[in-house]
Amino acid sequence: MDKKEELVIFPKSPNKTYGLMELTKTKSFQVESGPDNTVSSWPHLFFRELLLFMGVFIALMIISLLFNAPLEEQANPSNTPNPAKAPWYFLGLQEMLSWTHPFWGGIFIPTVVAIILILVPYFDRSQKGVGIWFAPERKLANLLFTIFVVLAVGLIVVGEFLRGPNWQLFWPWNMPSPH
Amino acid sequence: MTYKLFFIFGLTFAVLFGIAAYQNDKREWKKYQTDYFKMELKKATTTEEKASIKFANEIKQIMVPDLKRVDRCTTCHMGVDNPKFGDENKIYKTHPNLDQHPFEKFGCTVCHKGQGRATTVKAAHGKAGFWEEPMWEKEYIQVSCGKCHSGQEVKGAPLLSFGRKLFAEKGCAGCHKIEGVSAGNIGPELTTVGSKYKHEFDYTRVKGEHTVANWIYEHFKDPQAVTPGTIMPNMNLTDEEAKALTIYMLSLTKEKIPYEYRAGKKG
Amino acid sequence: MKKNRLLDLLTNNRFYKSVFRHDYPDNDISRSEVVTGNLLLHIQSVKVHKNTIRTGYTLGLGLISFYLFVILTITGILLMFYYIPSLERAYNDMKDLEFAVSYGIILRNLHRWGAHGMVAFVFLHMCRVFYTGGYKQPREFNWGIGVVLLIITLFLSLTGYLLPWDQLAFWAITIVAKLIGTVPPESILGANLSQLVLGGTIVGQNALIRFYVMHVVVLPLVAAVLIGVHFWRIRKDGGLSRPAEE
Amino acid sequence: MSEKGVRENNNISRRKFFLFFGWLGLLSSLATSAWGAVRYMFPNVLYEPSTIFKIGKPSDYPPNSVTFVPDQRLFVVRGKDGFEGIRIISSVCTHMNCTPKWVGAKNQWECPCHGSIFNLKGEVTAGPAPKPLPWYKTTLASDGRLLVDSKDFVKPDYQIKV
Repeated sequence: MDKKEELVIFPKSPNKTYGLMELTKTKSFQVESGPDNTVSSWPHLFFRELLLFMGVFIALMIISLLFNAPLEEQANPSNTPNPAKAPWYFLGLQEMLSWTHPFWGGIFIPTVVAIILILVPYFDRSQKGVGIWFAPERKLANLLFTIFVVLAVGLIVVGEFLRGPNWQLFWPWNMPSPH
Repeated sequence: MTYKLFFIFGLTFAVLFGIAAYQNDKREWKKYQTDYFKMELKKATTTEEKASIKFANEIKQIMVPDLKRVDRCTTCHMGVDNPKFGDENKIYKTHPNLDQHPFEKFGCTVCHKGQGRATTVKAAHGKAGFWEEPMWEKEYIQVSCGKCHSGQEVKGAPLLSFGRKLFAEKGCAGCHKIEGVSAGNIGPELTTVGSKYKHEFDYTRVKGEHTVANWIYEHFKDPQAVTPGTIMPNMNLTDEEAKALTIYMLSLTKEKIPYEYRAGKKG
Repeated sequence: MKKNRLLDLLTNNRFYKSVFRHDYPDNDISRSEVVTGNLLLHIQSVKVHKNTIRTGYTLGLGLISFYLFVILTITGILLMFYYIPSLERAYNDMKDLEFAVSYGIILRNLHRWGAHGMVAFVFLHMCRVFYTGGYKQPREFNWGIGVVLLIITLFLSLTGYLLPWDQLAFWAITIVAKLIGTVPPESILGANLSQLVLGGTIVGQNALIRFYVMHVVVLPLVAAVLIGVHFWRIRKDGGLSRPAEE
Repeated sequence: MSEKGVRENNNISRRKFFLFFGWLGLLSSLATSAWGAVRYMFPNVLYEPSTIFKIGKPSDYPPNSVTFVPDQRLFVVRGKDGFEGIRIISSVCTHMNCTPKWVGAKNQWECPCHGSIFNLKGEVTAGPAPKPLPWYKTTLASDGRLLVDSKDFVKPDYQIKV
């Protein structure tokens, strides 16, 4: 704590008044303040951002050099593949469709989920636990959100890996190969 | 640490772009073209001929808009229209009877099948992922003759002709309908059986390769074994007869060949 | 001295000043003008809180999503030069990209895998913001924009999915179109919505061109504007969320 | 120099080394990709009609006539200008690629766009056209039709006897 006292750059006398007399040539514009918790964007932030870009591009480039993007036979309306699957990010929807009337699984639930997501900050208004991963004060919120994530990802996993011909359930190792 | 990472990433960038450029430049077909030019140079007799051979790599293609085809087969098979290459191995060999089927008019895949636009060996021959039409092998090429040549006897296609003859002789016409040939209505219609997709057949009882050709072949050899409960009798066909009939069946396609491409029509 | 004269020649003219709006930064005023006039420093403040550069806090997920968006835009524009959204051409153009166009297949791969990556990373970014409580006041609205951006990302990916016109594309879109048609009352709303999306009753030429226009113009434009607002709000809402300081 | 100073100096030179090669890798890659993008813009296959093509049979073109063939943008000149045979001339104006019209009464081609006029030899007699209209090499194909090579220019006296 004694350090804190050292940081008072310009101790003021309570008996005097002070006015700004002159601007001096210095390297810092920090007047009347000790070290703060900020760093200059350049180079600290920008250089890291550049590094991240390079990392992202390298990863994407490696994947692209190793694996070709899928391209099946030309579209043929008279020849439905079995199973016919939506893109993976919509497989959760397709999975829900297989249980319910398409409207409930495919339109109603996703719309409600999106609206609830947008409204989350207006329900959860406490200012506790901001900026901390898995803050203990936010157990309930985190739990609810985790349920949502597990459901969303779980349904996609089921649709992608466990659904075979005729939308039947199979274990991945029993999955019949498509003709 | 940050700078070390920057150094590593920078070098990785250079390496990856190098690989991409290399991969793009080194295409399979270039090797075949270069080999062809070398052989051509060896065969050239006069200095003039030798001077005219340029080692220029480029994709060659035959466009046949009438048949909706673009065939790049001649990118590698460069000797097909060069009469000097009659004795070369099959990659460069001169194509027989070019005057009857000039490929600037017909293209290649209309008879041979395979993937005309592809420029890699595997994909072009229809053997790489998601291509419904692999190249016909050996005598199965006769299937394609049947698309345009409609007579009983097709010169150069003995198995196809034999198959057509067998269809009439073995009484197939009594049960099966083929538009313009027979009118049976007991068995399934066969007018476009050659256009059926691979996945429309049940291969659980097929012993050999899971191809349409093999399904039909095994079905001819023993109908009950491939489709239990069928009323189609076992005709005790020999291997040759079954193959001939298979070729005939496969030649019955939906494909619409324009008038001027069909046999016996001048144009 | 000589060097300075050269610099002076290069920088002390109307053209240089019209571009950079300040003198060569060899004095404090010019240097501060460099800072205030810099676009990057306009989007991000000159000084940021230490928490912002803590890798373990953001994991860079939002920025990764943005980078993927940039990569997708660039590769997408290049792919547009060879892709023609017609039933006769679309699939063949895919084959040409693979077999006959220089660097065609690598561009297509970057675009395809980048698109999958973007969907995944936008979702992960949302998870990060939730688990760190980053959506709380005053960042509520920016969270909402983020959710909308996630939905736009999904639709961008979906509309792009049809364009190769292969079996995978065709049947995936057929399913989605059927889905849209089930909005009740089906005969009034659902049927019309599906007609609006497909431009007809089947997945055909009209659907292809509609998906194409959505994919290359409408959705990227909306996404770009919202991304701009998203970034602007980050700065206006006081930078990245961080724990309250003691 | 103190030990610490040496270490710091080493650190700085190491950092400079890393920065130099990092930027070198990054910028050279950017240059490569820019070059790749340029290369990408030049297609390796074209779906354009062949520059060697067949038109009608010689008998389709009456003697002493000039016939316009719109699909291939050329004129078939039979007879005229003291020649017996068939000659093929381009119908693409050398000025701005418009199609000149044959004016039989004046025995010349007149371009509607900027008023260039070409005489029977294809030479420019008036107007802004910088070059004469080119004549194409023609041979008789095995099926009796005329085979034109629009990349192979010949002199105005090149003709096919019929």
